[in-house]
Amino acid sequence: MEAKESYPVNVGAIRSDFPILERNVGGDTSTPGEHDDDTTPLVYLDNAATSHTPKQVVDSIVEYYHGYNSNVHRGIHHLSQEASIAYEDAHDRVAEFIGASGGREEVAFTKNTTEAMNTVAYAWGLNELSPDDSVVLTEMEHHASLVTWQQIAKKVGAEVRYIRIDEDGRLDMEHAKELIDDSTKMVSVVHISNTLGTINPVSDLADMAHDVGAYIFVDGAQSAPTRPVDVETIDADFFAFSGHKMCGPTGIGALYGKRDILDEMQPYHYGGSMIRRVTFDDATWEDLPWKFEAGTPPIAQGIGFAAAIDYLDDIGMENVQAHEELLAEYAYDRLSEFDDIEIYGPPGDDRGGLVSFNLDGVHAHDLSSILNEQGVAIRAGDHCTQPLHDKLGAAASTRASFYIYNTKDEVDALVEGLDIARELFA
Amino acid sequence: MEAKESYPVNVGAIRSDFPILERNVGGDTSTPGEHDDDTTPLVYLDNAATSHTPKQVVDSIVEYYHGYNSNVHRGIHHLSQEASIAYEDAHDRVAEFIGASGGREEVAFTKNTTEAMNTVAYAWGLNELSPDDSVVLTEMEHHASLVTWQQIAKKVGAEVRYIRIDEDGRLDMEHAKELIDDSTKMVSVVHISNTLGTINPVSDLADMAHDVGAYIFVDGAQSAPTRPVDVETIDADFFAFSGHKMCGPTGIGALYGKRDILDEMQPYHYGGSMIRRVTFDDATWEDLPWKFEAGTPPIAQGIGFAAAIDYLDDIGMENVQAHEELLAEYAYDRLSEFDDIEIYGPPGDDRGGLVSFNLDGVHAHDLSSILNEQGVAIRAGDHCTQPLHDKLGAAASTRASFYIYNTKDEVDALVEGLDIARELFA
Amino acid sequence: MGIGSDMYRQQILDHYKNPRNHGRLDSPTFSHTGENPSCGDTITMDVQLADDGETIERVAFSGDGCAISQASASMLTQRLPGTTLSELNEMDTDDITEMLGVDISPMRVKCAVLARQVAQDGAKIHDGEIEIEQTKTEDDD
Amino acid sequence: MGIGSDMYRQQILDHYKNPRNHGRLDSPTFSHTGENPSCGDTITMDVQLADDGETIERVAFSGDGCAISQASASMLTQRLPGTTLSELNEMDTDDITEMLGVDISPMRVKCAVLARQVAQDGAKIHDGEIEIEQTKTEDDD
Ligand SMILES: Cc1ncc(COP(=O)(O)O)c(C=O)c1O
Ligand SMILES: Cc1ncc(COP(=O)(O)O)c(C=O)c1O
Repeated sequence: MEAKESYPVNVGAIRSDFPILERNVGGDTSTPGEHDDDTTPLVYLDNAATSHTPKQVVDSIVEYYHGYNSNVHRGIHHLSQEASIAYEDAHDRVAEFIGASGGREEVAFTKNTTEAMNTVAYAWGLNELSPDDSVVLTEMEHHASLVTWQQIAKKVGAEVRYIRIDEDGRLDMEHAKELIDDSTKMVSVVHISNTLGTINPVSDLADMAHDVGAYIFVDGAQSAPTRPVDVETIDADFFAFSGHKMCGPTGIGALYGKRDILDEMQPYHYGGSMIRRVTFDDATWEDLPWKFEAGTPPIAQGIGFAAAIDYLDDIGMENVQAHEELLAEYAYDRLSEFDDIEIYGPPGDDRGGLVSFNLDGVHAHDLSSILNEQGVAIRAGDHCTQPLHDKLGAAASTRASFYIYNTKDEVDALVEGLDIARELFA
Repeated sequence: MEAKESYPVNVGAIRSDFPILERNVGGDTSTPGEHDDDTTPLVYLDNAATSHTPKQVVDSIVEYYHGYNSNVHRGIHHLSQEASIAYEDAHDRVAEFIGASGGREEVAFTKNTTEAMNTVAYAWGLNELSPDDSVVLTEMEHHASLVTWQQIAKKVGAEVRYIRIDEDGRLDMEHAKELIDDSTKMVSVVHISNTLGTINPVSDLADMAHDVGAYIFVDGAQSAPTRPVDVETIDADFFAFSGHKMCGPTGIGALYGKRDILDEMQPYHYGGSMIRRVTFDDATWEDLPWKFEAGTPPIAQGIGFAAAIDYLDDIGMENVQAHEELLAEYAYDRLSEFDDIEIYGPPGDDRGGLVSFNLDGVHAHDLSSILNEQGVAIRAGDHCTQPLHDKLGAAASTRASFYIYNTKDEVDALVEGLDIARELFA
Repeated sequence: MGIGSDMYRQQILDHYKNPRNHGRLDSPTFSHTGENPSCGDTITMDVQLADDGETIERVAFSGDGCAISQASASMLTQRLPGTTLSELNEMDTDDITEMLGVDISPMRVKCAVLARQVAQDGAKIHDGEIEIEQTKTEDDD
Repeated sequence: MGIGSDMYRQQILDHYKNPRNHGRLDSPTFSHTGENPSCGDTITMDVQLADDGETIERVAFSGDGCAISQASASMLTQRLPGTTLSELNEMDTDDITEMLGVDISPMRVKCAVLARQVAQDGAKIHDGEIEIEQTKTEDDD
C-alpha cells in the first residue's frame, strides 16, 4: 500500500523499514513463519496492542548477538565491556526520551509496563500503604494498574477509589477532587486510555496528588509511543511504558521514578547485580537503577529499545503525534457516518490514535474474524479494561489503533470490511 | 580456531553457527559493534555468565519480528494467531526439554532464573511461610536464591539455614539431614554450583525435603544448559533456568512447577493476560501457566528460547554433557600442574564445565584484565556467591567456563595467559 | 471465498439468526452453564434423557455471545437427540468442526466447542463423575 | 604491546609491588576509608594538612585490592603533598589516568579512581560539606 497523500510523516519511507507490512495473510496459521498460502494483503490496525519492529531495531539486536553478546556489569573482558556500555547507555537514552534529567539513575528496565507497575506496587505499596490509606485510580485504568493496585490494596487493607468518567469518556475532574484527599497515598492514572483514546490531564492530577502528599504513577504505555512526553513537565513521580508498543522488542519496558523516591524505595526482586554486599545473614543494595534490576537483565532488548527510540526520534515525536491525530480523526469521522456504529470515548479531534466501537448486531469477535478474512487486523475484546466495558454496557468492543506506517487507505479498508459484516449478518 | 581433535560434539560445525566467535577483540570498547581496531582473536570462556547465540536462534527472532510479530492470547487476527501458537507451543517445547509431562501448564516463562525464584518466594513464600518455619539453602547458593530467600524469610520472620560444604566443595549430606526437619517448608538448592562446579545430589535432597513435607526448588541455571535434566526423575517441585545461558536470547527464563502446586499458588504479578474476570472490586485468575505471566510477555524471546532448545537437542544433551566434562577435566588437570594456583571445588572428573581458581599474588581482577589483553574472556569476581567466597577466604576468584564451541586449545590459551600474569607480577 | 467469509457460511449465520431449540426445557434431567471468559460467551444447556437414563431425548440452550458459539449450540441441540451420554462424551473438537461444516480459526475454537463442553460437563456432573459449578473452555481442548 | 599488557606498565606494577607511603600516619588531620564493592578493593587514606589548614603536607594509604587500585593510591600519596584541598577536589578521572600513564579500560576505572575519591570525600567530610561513613566508587564517576 503506497501513501498517495501527504502525511505528517513519510509513510512510504517508513513502510519500507517494516518488512512485515509487505506480507499477506489469510492462509493456515498453524505454521508460523510459513506464508505460502497467504494471499490477502495485511492491513495492520492493532498497534495499541503491539507495534511492528523496523529493520533498524531488529538489526541492532542481530548486531548485539553476533557482535558483542555478553553478560553485563562487572565483567572485565572486552565483550562484557561493550555489552555493559551499550546496555547502560540505553538507560540514558530512555531517560532522555522522556525528559528525565537524572539519566540512568531514574530509569530501571523492566519486562513491560505491567512489571513496572507491580514493582512499585510491591516495593513501595506493600511496605508503605496501611489500612487508613487510599489509592485513587480511574474507571478507565488498564488491568495492569487496576488489578495490581486492587490486589495490593487488599493485602494491606487500603481502600481503592475510582475517578468516574463522563459521557464522553473523559475524567470527571470534580469527582477527582473529591476522591483525592488526605488519606490518598497514590494516584495511578493512565495517560492515554487504550480503550477510549482519552488523553487525561495528568499534570493537573499530579498537582492534586502532590497537594495531599500523594505520589502519582502515570501509565504511559499508550502515550510514550505516540507523542512527546516530558515526565518533569507532568511532574510524574513514576512513569512506565513498554518497548513493544513503540517499535522496540518484546520483553522490555521502563520504570521511571524520581531519583529521591527510588533511592528510598526498598528493592523488589533479589539476586545478582542488585546487591552490594551479601553475607549469610543480610545484604545491602547496589546504586540506582541496578537496585531494581535483579539477575541477568534483558540486554539485547534494552539495546533494541534504545534503537527504537533513535528510530522514533529521527521521525520526530511531534510528527508521530500529528500522524496519530490525523488518522484518529479520519477514522472517527468515517465511522461516525454510520448509525449502526457506537464509538466509545471523546470526539475525533481530541483523542489518541485509536478508536473503539461496536457494530450493531455483530459481536466484536465475529466482526474481528470477518475483518481478518479481509486482511484487516484489529483487536476485539475488553482490551484489558473489563470494568470499563461493564460500565459501557458492552462485553467487548472492536478497536482500530494506528501508528506511523498506517494510511487513510487502511482506515477505508476497515470501513469497507464493516459492510461485509453487515451483509452477512443482515 | 579449528578443532583439530575429536570431541563428543562437532566443534567445527558448531563454531560456524556462532559468528561472534570469529571476531577479534582488544580495541576501543566504547563503540559497541565497531570492531575495526580489534586485532586479538577471541577466546570466550565466560559461558557460565552467558552463552553465545547461534544463527539459528537469532534467525528465529528475526523471522518473528519481520514475519509474524503480534501480541498474543485472545487476538483473533491472523498475525496474533501465528504469534500465539508459536509462543504457546514454546512452553510445550520447554516442558518437554526438562521432562515436565504436564506440558505448558507446568512452565511459566519469566525474564530469567532470578525472576522465577522471586516469583515463588513472593507468591508462595510470602503467603505460606510463618515465623516457626525454616528455609534450607546451601552455602553455595547463587545470590538469586540466597538473597531472595534470606530477604523473604526476614519479611515473614522465618529462619534460613545453610547446608555446609566440605573441603572439596561438596554438600555435607549429614548436615543436610540435621537441618531439614519438621520446621522446613522449602529447600532451595543449586543443581550445579556456578562457582565450585559441584553437581549436587538434588534427587536425594528432594527425598529429604518431601519426607518432612517441604518443597524443593532446584536452581537449574547451570544444569539445564549443560546436561539432560528430568524434573520428574529429580522429583523437583520447582525448577528454574535462563535462556541466555543455553544458546537462547536474553530476557527469557522458565519456572517449572508441579501442576498441583502451581494451581494452588496465588498469582504474583497482576495485569493483562493473567486474569479471567475483573470488576472494580475483585478479580479471578486465568488458567496455568498464564496466571503467572502478567502483561505482554517476552514473545520473541520465548520463541527464541524454543529455537535454542531445538538447537541443543539436535546436538544431543548427552553430547553437550560429555563435551563439558571433557573440557572441565582437561582444564582442571592443566591448572593443577601449577603450585601457585588454587582451584575451588571438587576434582576434575566430577564437576560441571567450569573451573574457578586464584593465581597466587595476582588479584582476580588483574588476572582477568591481563587475560583479556590476550583475548581470553573469563569472569573475575564473586560470581554472585559472596558468602561462599567469604568462606573460601577469597574476595574474588577467576572462573573459566566452557560450552559446546570451546576447545582444548582455548584452555591452553588460558593457561599460557597465566604465564604472562606471572611474569608481570613476578 | 464467497461474500468474503470462510467461517461465516450460510448455515452458521442461519443458526445464529434463527437459533433452534432456544430457551429452557420445562423439566430437564440436567442443566449446566458455561462461559468462555475471553469472549464473554455464555451458554446454558438443558438436557432431557429418555427413560433408559442414557439416551438424550431433548436439548435446549440459552445464552449470549458470538455467532460461532451460539450457532454451534443451536446445531448441537439438533444433533444430540437420539445419541447416548457416552456418545456425547466421546465427541471431540473434530466432530464439532464437522458439524459446523467450516474451518474454525484457532483463536475461535473455544467459541465453537463451548456448547459441547457444557453438555459434556453437565452429563458428567449428572453421573457424579465431576463436581464443578461452571464450565469454561480451555485452551488446549 | 610489550610483554602483552597495556594496562600493567612497569610503573604501575612497581607501585603495586613497592607501595609508597603505605601504612598509617600518626596524627592525620583526617582519615577516610572507601571500597569498591564490585572488586573488593578497599583503601584508607590518611591526610595531614599544613598549618594553613588547606595545603596537604603528608598522605599515607593502607588497604587491599587489585594492582590498579593500590598503585593508584600509592601514586596519589606522592602526588598530593603540596597541593591544596581545593586542588584535590578538582581532580577528575582524566587527572588519574594521566597520573597512571596508561589507558584504563572502562570496567577498571572504578579501581583507578577509588583512592582519589576517598581522599576527596575525606576532605569534604573534614570541611563539613558532606556526611558519609564510607566512600564507594560510582559507575558514572
Ligand atoms: C547457579 C545460578 N543461579 C542463578 C543464576 C541467575 O541467572 P539469571 O541471571 O539468568 O537470572 C545464575 C547465573 O548467573 C546461576 O549461575
Ligand atoms: C494503557 C496501558 N497500560 C498498560 C499496558 C500493559 O502493557 P504491557 O502489556 O506491555 O505490560 C497496556 C498495553 O496493553 C496499555 O495499553
